[in-house]
Amino acid sequence: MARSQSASTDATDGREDPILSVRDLQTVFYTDDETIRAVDSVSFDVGRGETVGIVGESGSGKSVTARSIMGLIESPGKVLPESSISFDGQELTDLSEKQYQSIRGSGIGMVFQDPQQSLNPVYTVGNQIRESLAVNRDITGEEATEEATRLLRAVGIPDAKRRLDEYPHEFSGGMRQRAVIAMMLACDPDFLICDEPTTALDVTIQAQILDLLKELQEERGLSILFITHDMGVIADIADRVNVMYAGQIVEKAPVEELFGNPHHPYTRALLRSIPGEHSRADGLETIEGQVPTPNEPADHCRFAPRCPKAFDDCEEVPPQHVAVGDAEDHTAACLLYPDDLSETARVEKHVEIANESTEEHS
Amino acid sequence: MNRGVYILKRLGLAIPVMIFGITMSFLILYLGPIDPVGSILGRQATPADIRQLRMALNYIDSAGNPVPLWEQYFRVVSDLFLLDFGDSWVIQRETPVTTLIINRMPATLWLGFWSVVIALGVGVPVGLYAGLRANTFRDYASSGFGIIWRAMPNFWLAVIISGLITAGGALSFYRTAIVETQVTGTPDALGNLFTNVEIFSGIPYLELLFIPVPNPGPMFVAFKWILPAALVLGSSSMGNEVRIGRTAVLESINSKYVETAKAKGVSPRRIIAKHVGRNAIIPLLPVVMGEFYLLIGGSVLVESVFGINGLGNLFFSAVLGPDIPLVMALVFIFIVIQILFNISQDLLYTYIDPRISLGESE
Amino acid sequence: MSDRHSTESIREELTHRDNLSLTARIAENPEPFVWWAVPMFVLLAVEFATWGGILVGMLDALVLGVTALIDIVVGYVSPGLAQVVTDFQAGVVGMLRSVGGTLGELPTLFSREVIPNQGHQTPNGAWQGTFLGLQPAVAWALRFTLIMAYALFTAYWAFRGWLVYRDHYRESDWTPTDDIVNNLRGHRWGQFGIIVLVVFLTMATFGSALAPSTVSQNIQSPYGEESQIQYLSEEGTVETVFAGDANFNSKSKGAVDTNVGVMTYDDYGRFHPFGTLPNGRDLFTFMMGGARITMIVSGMAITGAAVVAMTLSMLSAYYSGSLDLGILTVADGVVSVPQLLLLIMMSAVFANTWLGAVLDGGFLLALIFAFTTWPFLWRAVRGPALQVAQEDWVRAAESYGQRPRNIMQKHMLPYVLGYLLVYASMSVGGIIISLSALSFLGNGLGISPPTPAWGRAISAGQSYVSSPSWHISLIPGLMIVLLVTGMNALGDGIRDAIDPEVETGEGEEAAAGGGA
Amino acid sequence: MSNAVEQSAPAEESEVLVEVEGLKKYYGGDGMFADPPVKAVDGVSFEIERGETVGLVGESGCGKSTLGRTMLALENATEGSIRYDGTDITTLSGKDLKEWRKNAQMVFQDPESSLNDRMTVGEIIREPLDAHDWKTMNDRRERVLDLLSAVGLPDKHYFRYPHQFSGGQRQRIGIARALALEPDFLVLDEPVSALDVSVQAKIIKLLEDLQEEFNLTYLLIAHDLSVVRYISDRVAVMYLGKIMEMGEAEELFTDASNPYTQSLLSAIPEPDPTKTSRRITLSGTPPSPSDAPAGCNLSTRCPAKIKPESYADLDEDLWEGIERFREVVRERARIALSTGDRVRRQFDRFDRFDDIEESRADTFDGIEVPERVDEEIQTAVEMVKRGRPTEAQEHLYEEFASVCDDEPPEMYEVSASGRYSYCHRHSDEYEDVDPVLTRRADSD
Repeated sequence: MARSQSASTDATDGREDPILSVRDLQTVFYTDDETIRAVDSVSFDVGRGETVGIVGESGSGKSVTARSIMGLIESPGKVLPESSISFDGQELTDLSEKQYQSIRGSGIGMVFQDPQQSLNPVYTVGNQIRESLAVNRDITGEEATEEATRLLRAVGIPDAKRRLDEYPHEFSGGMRQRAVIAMMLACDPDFLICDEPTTALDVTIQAQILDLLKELQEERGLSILFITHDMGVIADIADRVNVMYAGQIVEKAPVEELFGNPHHPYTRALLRSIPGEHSRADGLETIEGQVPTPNEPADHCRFAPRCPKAFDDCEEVPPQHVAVGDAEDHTAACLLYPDDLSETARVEKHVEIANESTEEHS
Repeated sequence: MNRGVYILKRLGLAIPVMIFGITMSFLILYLGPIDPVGSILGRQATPADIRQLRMALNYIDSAGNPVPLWEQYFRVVSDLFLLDFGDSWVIQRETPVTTLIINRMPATLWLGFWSVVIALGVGVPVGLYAGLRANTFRDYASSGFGIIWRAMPNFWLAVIISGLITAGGALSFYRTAIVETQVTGTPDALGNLFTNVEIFSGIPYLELLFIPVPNPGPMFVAFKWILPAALVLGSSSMGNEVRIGRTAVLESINSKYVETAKAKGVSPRRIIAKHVGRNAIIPLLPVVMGEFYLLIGGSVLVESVFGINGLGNLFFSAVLGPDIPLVMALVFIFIVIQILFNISQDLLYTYIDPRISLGESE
Repeated sequence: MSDRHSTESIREELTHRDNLSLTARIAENPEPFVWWAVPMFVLLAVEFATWGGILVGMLDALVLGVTALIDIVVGYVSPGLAQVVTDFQAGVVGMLRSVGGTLGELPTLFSREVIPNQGHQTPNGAWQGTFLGLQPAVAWALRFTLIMAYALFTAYWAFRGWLVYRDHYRESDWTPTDDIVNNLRGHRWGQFGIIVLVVFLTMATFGSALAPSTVSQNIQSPYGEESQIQYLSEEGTVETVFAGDANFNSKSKGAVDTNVGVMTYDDYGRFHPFGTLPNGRDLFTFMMGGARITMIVSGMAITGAAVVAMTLSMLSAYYSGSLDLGILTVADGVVSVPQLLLLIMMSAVFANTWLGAVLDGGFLLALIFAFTTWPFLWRAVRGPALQVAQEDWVRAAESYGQRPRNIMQKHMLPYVLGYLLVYASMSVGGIIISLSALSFLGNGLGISPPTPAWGRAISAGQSYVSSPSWHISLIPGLMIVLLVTGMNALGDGIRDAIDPEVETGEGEEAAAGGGA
Repeated sequence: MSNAVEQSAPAEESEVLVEVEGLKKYYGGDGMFADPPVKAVDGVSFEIERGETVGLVGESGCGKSTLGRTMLALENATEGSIRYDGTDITTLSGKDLKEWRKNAQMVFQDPESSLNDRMTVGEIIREPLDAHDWKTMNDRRERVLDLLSAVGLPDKHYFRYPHQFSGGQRQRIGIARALALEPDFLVLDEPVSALDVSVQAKIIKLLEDLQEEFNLTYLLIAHDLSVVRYISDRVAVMYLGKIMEMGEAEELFTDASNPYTQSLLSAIPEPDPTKTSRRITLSGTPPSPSDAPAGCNLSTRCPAKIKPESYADLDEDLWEGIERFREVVRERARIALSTGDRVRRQFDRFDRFDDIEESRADTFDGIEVPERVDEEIQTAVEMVKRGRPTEAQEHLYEEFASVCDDEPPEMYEVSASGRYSYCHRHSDEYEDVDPVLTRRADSD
């Protein structure tokens, strides 16, 4: 389907000139008594026309990553200055609020989790789509209404023209999310961030929305950053996947590789804890303990306390991304890898990489 | 639901409320230990006089037997609903209550009108401003202003302001500024605020039609005259509006739809004007409608301090009279107005907030 | 706050010991309790007579009022029974009064006898009869400061009691209350409210000791036996005069020569922190008397209204449907008559009955206020109550067959209580304002004279606002503003403490009511 | 309580514990101005055997939670009976009902709102015991401690408050509370859907262990099909107040018969990117439960809907276009006209619905429409334009309705294991579901 041979070659081509390149993104929240490192040194690329997924449990920092890219982090949160977000060759972290406005919408659009709340209840759907058109594309009046009708039709809403005059509460959940997508498409973005866009929806509706997103991507050459906690959804839609845990990316890989050959103990455990097709006799695997709040610097592996394979150094050495598995582009941040080395050699290698990257910064 | 049906339904629900309110007032006045006969006739009354008056007031029938309470009740209530308010007992013997009320109406309307205009004109903008500048010095100053206005007793404020404006007071220049006016008593200019242009003079029936044209001179005098009293009367509503306005703005500003609008690239100014503004009005509606409530209560005190001959003063003297028909008539009118306000508030809601479909609000 | 229990001992304690009560826990580790209780005992003991006095006074008013009500109702049915009630009332009140009298005899630490401020100058200029021969102003200020400090410290120490309980005797190492207290600790605005409340409660309780003079001497019976004062006459001799006569010559009537202003002495060597009234009485003393009646009436009124509102909100939320609709109709009916009008009507009608005499008319007013205020409170807490009734834990309690009464009490009330407290403290401002408005209007409304009432002072000073006697209207008004602001602050504080996330105050404007 | 396992003698294995028959639960619909009733549960019958787990799946609003609550007598059934061990609990009240409540308990979805957070964990778990005056106070406390350890929480949590726990732990507390009165039957209402995957697995495991230990019978309500598949013995699929298909879990998941079940299953995203199953997309959204179709519930969205005989030869795309157009008209019929519009309609000045032309053009864009169909559509369009969409809806119904629109299907037994399904296509008169869906998938 979307991941046919040709599509994946396209994606590889795109990656040489990624549309979005995030490097060492650090977003912290200052509360009265602690500093929460919601996103801690996250790096990834999104190539042109490809869908990159971020998957993680609640509190892993995936939504904060999206908001950081959109420049929507507000006090008491802050994107630290070491971070770099480069969109289409332009560095976003240096932009003023005013400059950011021109990126939002026409450059990067965002679809939020709850379509109920992301539409303003007191304006008609048409009004809100026309606003997108007016702000980003200077289309107003009769032309805007026509374009809005076209967009609603494009996202699969029947009787589109009449629907324009209806208020969000008159739409069903799935329709509302379609309307939000139409509203974002009206901005004509090159890049779309979808933050759990199907979580609030039923499966059959979710399937409709996922199909719609794939279709739109193909038609418009959109690049998508897709954020979800659902392994099934990510398997369905993403070309490449980043797995987040406690503010960090612990493993990244092309989607088949990740699901077929997961390496990081967390990814493995996560995949095995999904009931899926396991029969009752096999039993489910569980991960002991809780997801920690990342409130101290990452000078160790944050998964170590829950990891069945943890050894002493896991508490001492921050793991770095190293190549694992057969495919290129498959890396994991775990002291167990590269597994062809001895334990001490592995630890040394990780320390070495860590030092290199700090030197780069200073 | 159709709007007409809805209004009918609301009116139907209002009837028990109205009957309860009137019954309560009736019971207080008729069961309570007050003696209108004594107050009307004074101490020197002869038993014959008393007997005659009691008969005239329908306390006893022609045979001298006391009229049962329920009979009195039905008579009073049916008269009220037929808008037959009867004659005054004490205040102006034998004058129709309706005449008394109509004579006193203009002063109260003029006072009430300006107090609402002033409260709205100051309170709402200050409240919205405080919400937009939340947690800054300016917010604290504006909110503080609202809190103090809310806490100041009307009658005290009236005493202080009228005191300061009287001769020798710190604000006595107010009397002589622009045109010299009184500040206590009923504005005598009220009688000729408008000139009636009779457009069909001479034509039978149609000559009753006229267009009121404002007279700038008397109007300004009457305005200046009433301004201090109106300011006082509107003070607590003003405080309420600041407070509720502020929280409404804050709530709207932190909503998801504002974040979505930001993600569309809409400028902050436009977001505030369009997305925040209308949503912030919704919680203000009951406050504004509730002002009527404060007006009626407050007008008794403010009119008494400023010596304005309005309905508030009339009510006060009627109660002290005790002039039962007058009190019942005024209570009836207040209840009716109150209920009409409540219904119109519900209707207004359906226009301002499309989410509220008719019939869902209680 | 470490875990007091090892796992072993928990099971041991929970399943094998019958007595798990607080007293048992204190007996096990008495030291912290003693360290707290002894100072608390001393604090209460030094002012025992005052605390006891206010308690007896309140009981007295309550007994009088409630029996009067019962009497009226019973009177319709059987006059004989009404007589029984009256007899019972006379007996109880007589007993309470005698207890009150005995209490009045007892010395207290900060009484005017211990630190007197009323004295007279001797011809050589020294002061006689005052504390250590200080000037009356200084002596008064000293007593005032000491009492305020005592009251604030006692309030703090009472709070300390909770801390001791939390740290040493509570089974849980954390409860939701801890969060509320913590939130209040960072909430300056709410703390301001608490302090205002404590200060005004102090005025109500210690009024007679706080004022430079007493209500009875200065206001109620200025020509009584005990109302004679001594002063240094212009001829240089020490004379004796009735307070009433002295008042007559200390009037504040607006002109420069007939004015005793703020922080001045009158011709009789009496110090007036707030100046005098147009009839020469001491405004500060008047204000303290007013504070007592204001706090008692508004306290009773809001308690009554809150109890009704709470009960009805529980019922209407749990059963909803037609019961809710019925309550709604009644509430709307009460509200449909503007509150101040209803107040004026009811107090004018009942002013001359003998229910109107209890607590100088205050009891009746409290009843009327409770009656006119509950619909606002009910409306304000009905929303939260309905919300709680929808919670799954209520469904859960139903599913194992818990009785409705228990469900309301255990599962709904604790949540609604917070909101009730918030709206009650906000509405109490409206009651305070309306109460003084009634006294302001006079004509038999409000608190009956000569008992001091704030509104009456404002009314008395009405014609002197722009004269040297400006203090008469201004100060009482400012006191009201301060108290009402404080109560609003308290409401804000509690709201933020129970629900720091929520910034909205839905129903606030409903609860604010009044607006006199 | 460890000997509970032994009590479950094999003889009890096949005994029916709960028997639901013709159960209906309607909300509202009475009173003068009332809208039509919401038919949350609309005629449901099934049995649950002792010791088994029945999964109840469906999308939000399909009535599965209402069914669960009604089965615990938390809601009054509008019609039908629920027999528990032979007693019809819809007739119970007062003391009897309270006594019965010991037998059946509920575990709620949201661990945030199912525990009263002003009570300690001990009090929460103890409350059912208190409510029934169970033994002595000390016994109750002991039982609470036993329950805590049964759900894997240490004793010291007795004095803690729900706030101090994570979602998973809170769910354990909720389960402990549900077990306090030693019930036989538990309704688990979305017990894991608010939890993260890794926590979810632990709770599922706990539920399994407890079932074995105490010989519990579960009704598991969930929208997450993978959880249901994992834990259930039998599964019922609900749509719009009706059970569409019910049968052995594994069989139902691998070989579903009902078109709705098939669509639902095909919509689950599998955590395996190499799998490319054919997806049967259900068009549109479910109608409101107060406005359910007269015939089969699924008739407005069904991917295997039967065509009326006179149009049996219509092209698939055209047929779909007609269905979509009917949906458009149906939606318009639901719009309440303002008084002004009604007046305008009286005087033939109504023009608000003129844009229906556009929607028609849109719907049939690129599809060849035979004349006889086009005529009917045009009639309907004219009716809508005159402001009479209800008439148009009826017209289209009369013209294009099939047995699916007209008559509710029966329950057909579709497998030897006793699985049954609610669909006309199982009748011999019509082609069965699978070939239709396969053809459809191929044509895509």
